[in-house]
Amino acid sequence: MNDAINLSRMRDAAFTAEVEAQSGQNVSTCYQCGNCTAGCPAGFVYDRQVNQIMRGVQLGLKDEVLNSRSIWMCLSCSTCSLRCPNNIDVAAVMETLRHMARKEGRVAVPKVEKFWFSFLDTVRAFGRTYEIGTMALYMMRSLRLFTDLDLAPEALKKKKLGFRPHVIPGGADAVARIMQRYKERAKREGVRP
Amino acid sequence: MPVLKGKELRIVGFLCNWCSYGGADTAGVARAGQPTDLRIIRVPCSGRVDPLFIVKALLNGADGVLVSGCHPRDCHYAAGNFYARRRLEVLKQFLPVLGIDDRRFEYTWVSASEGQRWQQVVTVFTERIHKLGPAPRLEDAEPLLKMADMALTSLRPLGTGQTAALDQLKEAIKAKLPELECVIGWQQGYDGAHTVPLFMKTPEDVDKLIWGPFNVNNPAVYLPSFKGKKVGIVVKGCDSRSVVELLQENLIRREDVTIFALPCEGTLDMARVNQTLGRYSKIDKVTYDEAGVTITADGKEHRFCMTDCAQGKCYGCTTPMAVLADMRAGQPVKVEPGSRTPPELALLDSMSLEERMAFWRGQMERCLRCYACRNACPMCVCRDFCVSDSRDPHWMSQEDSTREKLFFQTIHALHLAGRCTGCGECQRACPVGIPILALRQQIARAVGQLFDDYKAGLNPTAVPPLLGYELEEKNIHERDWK
Amino acid sequence: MRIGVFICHCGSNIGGTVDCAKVAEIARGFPDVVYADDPMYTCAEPGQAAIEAAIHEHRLDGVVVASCTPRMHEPTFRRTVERAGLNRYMFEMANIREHVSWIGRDKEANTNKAAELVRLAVEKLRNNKPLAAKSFDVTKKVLVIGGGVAGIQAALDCADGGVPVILVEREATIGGKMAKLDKTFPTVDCSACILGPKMVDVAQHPNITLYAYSEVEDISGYVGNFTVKIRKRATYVDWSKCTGCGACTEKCPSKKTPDAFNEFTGPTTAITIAFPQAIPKKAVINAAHCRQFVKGKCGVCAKICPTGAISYDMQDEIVTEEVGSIVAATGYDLMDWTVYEEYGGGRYPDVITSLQYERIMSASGPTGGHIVRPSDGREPQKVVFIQCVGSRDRSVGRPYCSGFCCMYTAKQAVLTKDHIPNSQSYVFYMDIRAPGKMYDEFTRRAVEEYGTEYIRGRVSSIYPDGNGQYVVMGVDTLLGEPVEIRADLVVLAVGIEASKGSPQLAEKLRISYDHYGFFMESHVKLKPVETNTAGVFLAGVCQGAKDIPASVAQGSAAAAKVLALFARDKLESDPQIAQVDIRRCVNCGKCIRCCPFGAIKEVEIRGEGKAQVIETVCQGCGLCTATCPQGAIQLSHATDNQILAEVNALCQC
Amino acid sequence: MKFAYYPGCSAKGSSADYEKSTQAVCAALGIHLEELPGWNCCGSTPAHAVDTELSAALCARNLDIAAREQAETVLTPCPSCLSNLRHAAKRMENPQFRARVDELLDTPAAAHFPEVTSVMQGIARVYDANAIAAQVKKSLKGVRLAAYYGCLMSRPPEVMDFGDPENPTLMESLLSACGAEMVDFPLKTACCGASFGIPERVMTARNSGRILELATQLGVDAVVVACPLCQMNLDLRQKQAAKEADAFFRMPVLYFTQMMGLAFGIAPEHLGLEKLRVSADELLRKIDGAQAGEGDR
Repeated sequence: MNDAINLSRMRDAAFTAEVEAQSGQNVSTCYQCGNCTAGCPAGFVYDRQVNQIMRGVQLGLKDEVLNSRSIWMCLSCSTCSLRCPNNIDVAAVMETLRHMARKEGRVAVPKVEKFWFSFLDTVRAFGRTYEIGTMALYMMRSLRLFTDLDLAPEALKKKKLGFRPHVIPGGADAVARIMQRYKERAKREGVRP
Repeated sequence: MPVLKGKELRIVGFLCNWCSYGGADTAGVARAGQPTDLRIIRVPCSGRVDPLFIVKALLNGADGVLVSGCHPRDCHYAAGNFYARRRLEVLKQFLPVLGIDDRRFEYTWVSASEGQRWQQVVTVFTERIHKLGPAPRLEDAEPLLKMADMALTSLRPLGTGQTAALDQLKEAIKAKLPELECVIGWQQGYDGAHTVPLFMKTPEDVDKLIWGPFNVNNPAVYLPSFKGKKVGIVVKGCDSRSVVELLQENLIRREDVTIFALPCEGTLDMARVNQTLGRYSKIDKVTYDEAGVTITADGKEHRFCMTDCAQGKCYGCTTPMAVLADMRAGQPVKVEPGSRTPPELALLDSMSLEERMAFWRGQMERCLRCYACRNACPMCVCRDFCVSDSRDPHWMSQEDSTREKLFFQTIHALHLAGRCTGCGECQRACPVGIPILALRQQIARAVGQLFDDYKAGLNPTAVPPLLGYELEEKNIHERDWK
Repeated sequence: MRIGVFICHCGSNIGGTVDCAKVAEIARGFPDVVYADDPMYTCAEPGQAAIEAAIHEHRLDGVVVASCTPRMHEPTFRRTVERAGLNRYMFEMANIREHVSWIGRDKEANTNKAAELVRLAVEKLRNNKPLAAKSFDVTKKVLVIGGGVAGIQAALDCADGGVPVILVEREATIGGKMAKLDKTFPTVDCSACILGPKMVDVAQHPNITLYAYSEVEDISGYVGNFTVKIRKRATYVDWSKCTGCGACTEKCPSKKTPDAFNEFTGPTTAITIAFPQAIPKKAVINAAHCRQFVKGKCGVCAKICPTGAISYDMQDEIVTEEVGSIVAATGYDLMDWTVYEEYGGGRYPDVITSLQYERIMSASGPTGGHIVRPSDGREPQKVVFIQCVGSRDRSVGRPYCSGFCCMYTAKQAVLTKDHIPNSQSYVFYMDIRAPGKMYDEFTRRAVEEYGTEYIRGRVSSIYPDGNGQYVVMGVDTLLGEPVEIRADLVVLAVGIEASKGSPQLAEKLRISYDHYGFFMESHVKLKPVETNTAGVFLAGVCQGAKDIPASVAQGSAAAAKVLALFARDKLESDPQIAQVDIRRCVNCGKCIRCCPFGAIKEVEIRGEGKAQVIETVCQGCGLCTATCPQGAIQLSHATDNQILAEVNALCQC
Repeated sequence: MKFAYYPGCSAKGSSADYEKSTQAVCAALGIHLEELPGWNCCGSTPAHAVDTELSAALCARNLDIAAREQAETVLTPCPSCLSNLRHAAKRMENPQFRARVDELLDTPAAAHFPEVTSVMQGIARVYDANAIAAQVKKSLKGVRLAAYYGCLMSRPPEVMDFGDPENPTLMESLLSACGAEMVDFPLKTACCGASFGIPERVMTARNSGRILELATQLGVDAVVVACPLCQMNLDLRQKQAAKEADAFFRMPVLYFTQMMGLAFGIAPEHLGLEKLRVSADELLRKIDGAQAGEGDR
């Protein structure tokens, strides 16, 4: 059993305010009915349930929240937002938290981020996604070389995954430039792209 | 007693006893600190607040006026604040035409429990008034004289062609005459270029009836005095609207009036005609043609083309034909769609607030306080009991000051809110030619804009906007007090 | 005029930030002021005595007190001056506490402001006139709208107090929602058994006239003298002949008629008597499903009826009653829970409302009191109760707590166990609200003795799993985990809203109602059964969520108010009402048109139409005064001149 | 009838069959799909998961192309693309946000974007149930189907505008017009596990498992989907799901366009049915059987 959370010390009102500002939600209206958790399809892999994340935000427990795996495992299906009796867009809060965490370089579940990067890399390269490319890059990044190997033969037999990347006719430079500018701006603003 | 110089401005509050006054108490009980400028007058209901109290205050030295009542739907008297909302909003839109900044007047809703809201309201409003600074005083303004531009194009044909149908009309009147006390119309005045009212009792009288551009008077003004008696009346389009409005206000009964109408082709702006004629000993002749009249005075010919010399109201007129009539003669005339800002109002619109106040300062100095405007107004039904010269209620002093005179014009205008048909008799009757019609026109415009383009005197059964309300007003919105 | 001014220090409340002595001194300079003083506590006994003394000593004919808000002590001081022989309306107050000393820190500004407010009061007073109240008769008869338990209680108490009662009930029988309940918490005694006798008393009480299957059409008049139009809806059965034998209901061929009384848990016949203990026990034909009306031929009931009471061509009837007071007890309805698509939006037969469950549990219900599933008639083993469905839920526009769901849910869980010993009940709750006497103990029993599983959390969704059960996806926030239950039956504690038509009735009664149609009491704490319309009182849930004991208590409270009102033979009318100066009146009818109370009528005076104020109806809002262009109608004590005097006192360039 | 068309990346890869059947069905209905020239990836989940502005920029480029093509309405088969494009368009209504996004683009995006909607709504807009029924050559009579929309199509309602967010019924109306019997499928908007198949297999396995379990329980002949990712998770990953649920599934998962195509009498190979991992042969036989049955009578 770890020590009690020292609210007088750990409470960070500025964090709560920041989350509310970025997500455009008023978290104080949450009365912890748990409906978000009850409907969450990803809850079973969370370390903290959605309502607990919301509670954490209410209490301004920045570390508890931003270091949690949950914000990385959120499927963004917005079931929580849809059913919240207080009309809070919980999914927006989760996404905001994820963004805040990334910008501070807190990545509780690196493999998820690695997957995203792999995906975006192929988009940068070809302007469009390219499953095999994504997979390959991801396997390298995550060193999980056997990801979905069981599916590969099936998938290939069914020509689910094309071997040729599908490039934008006339080149993907435009897309690459978007990515580039994004990276540069992030650097300028001192946040992690 | 003067306000504390430098510290305070003069702010008057009218608060309803049930909600807002209680809200102010609640704020006090909560020790919710507020600026000290505001002086509160307690009234039973926001519906009790006659907009004229507010104008009175603003013309007499108040720098700001605040009215507060129960929230809509919560009125202790069920609907008082619904009426207040409409009347106060109309006032808000009227003040600028006098040259008064409408930000100096505000109304809102505060419930007895909303102490904090009250504190917010008072603080914000007081700050607003302090930003605006002390209100300019009418008597400090430098008189400014400006003329309305009368170079106008009209929405309907102007001319003098329709006299043909006059005989037909006369026959109709003669036929109906036996059943009627009398029929009101026009006859030639002291010369061919002027008319006076005609009260036809015999067929001979009927032959005196004339029709044309000199028929400027509005005969409807005589109707209320005949209330209860069967009378006939010959009307131009604008006159007919006055008749309708009188019916609408239950001041005459439909079964008592028989309305005879010819399509109007516009009437002359007699002020300008007389000006052009100048001094003359006699009118030799008046000849009509399609487009206007030629008056020969002392052998000198003066041509008056209707399109140039009609009354300002005629150009924007959309009802040359009577809106209600029992007998119509003559050829219907076509009216183009659209609307015009009347020249007098356009003149005011073109001025800044300061200029407007200066303008009225100048105009009111010329006012003789003869009340010709009032007596010519067909809607002035109070007659001998006009509040302007009564002691109970004692709205006005008899002091001959520009302020009191402008206040009288305001009384007239506000009493005409939603009622004025824009017949312009007040202005025409003014012996010194003050464009007072502009004040009535601004009210009419405000009422139209707020209440689905309502125009007075078109429908005898319509409820006048200021005698009704909507739970949710389409065009009136609660202001926030952030 | 000789005016005396008293500037109250109110201890340091005013004296602290206002120089009262200086204000008094300034006041001495005001016109007609012949005496001014600054006592420490004006409202205290010596303070009042000083006023009386001054009135005598200085022959004052008007008094101004500058102290706290008139909403507090105006009546007090009016009595004071009255004791000294002045008319109570020859008195004015200046509020220099709530509006000055308590909100301003700057003593100079406060003092100046206080002096101005005193000036204001003096100027007003100089225009005051003595006013005398008029008194009028009271019709000692009360209308009670709604025959639920609250209305029944109010009716019985009034009737026992000797007051004739008109009881109007929209449904065919009185009893309201309570009559539909199987048992009641926390005693778990039979609802019908405790309500039944009261219903019978209503039927038998000589002072009560019952109009069932009727609605209030229109209300006019004022306290002491209301005129009420009541629409008696056509029952197509002549109740004077109907004996309630029920022969017709047995023979009626349209047996598929939806049964509103049973919350549509089972069918009934087109001609029906709601339930065995119905009061009045009379048959009613549901024309929408009766073959005679739908197909134009049948007539079975007419043939079978031993007393020939059936009359297919019956029409609605309007009756008029004169009453002196009205009690509104219109109760509630359940909100439309089918907006919850995640709970099946009403498509799943075994997801039902708590009220439907009551009917299923009730011995007089469609299943004879056997708890079975609507879908297949099987006995449920696992029953899930979900609270706050349509309560405390902004997303469906119902942010308020429905008050009694926590308790009846516990009761239903207990009863479920009683009916089906081997069943297991689960209750999803957010908070358990059990503040009443023996209430919390009861919910604890549900847990401790009846083994009900209380799970702290909402339910996200319900769906049929394909083999006759329902998957309930919930959460246990105490555990911090989502939970899932396979249930045979799901009972929703559906939130309440004001009963249908409440806003319309409120408009007829001229009482205000909140955003959800609940009627507004005139003070949340101190006037819980009064309304802002004199003579109209509230009882039961129509004023806000409350359980049976509270509704009964409020019913009695409303009755007490009625009896107190009727204890006097005459009522006094407030003299602060509008008066017409007939010389000025041109009978344009503008005042008549906009008076919110219909208090102005047109009368003929010397052959001329004139407006005339009905003194007892006028409420004194002054809307007419602000409307009349010629100032012919003036509101006493707030005339144009009185207000102008105040404006002029403040604004004179 | 002509629409601008944004196929989305998967159309060129994992869901070529969706693309094929969409084209076939639209052709049959006389709906012409004009592919946006040089369109790029919408960024899918990763982009908005990483940064909203980046995601919006990727989408804005496509919307900008559509605007320049003077398209009125852009159709896309993929709910994920649809969601991203619509979100981007909505967010760009905020000037500050738009400014931030424009910074990332070569040239500021067009002031007004054409509306983007799903192929399904596009079809429904042009043809009502009767018109669809009129196209049917091989009625799906006797075929029990579960319509599965996934979580993105109808949510959030204020952005997606796809009927009731909990209980959309558009697919049902289209397919019942084709004669199929549509069961009330309560999990129609549940989440399948989305793109987590790669980083967190159990996520897709569990969630897809729950859906397949109910579908099997309800005894449907197939689950009909409108989303490439859903199809992949329910079909290609069906084994993984079965393993996780410790059950056995043999549930064909078809795109609604494939289903409609069959009803329109289009040959399976032209609908890319061979790409299905769980074969639909039984389903096909059932349809033909029904036809035969019809023939007998």
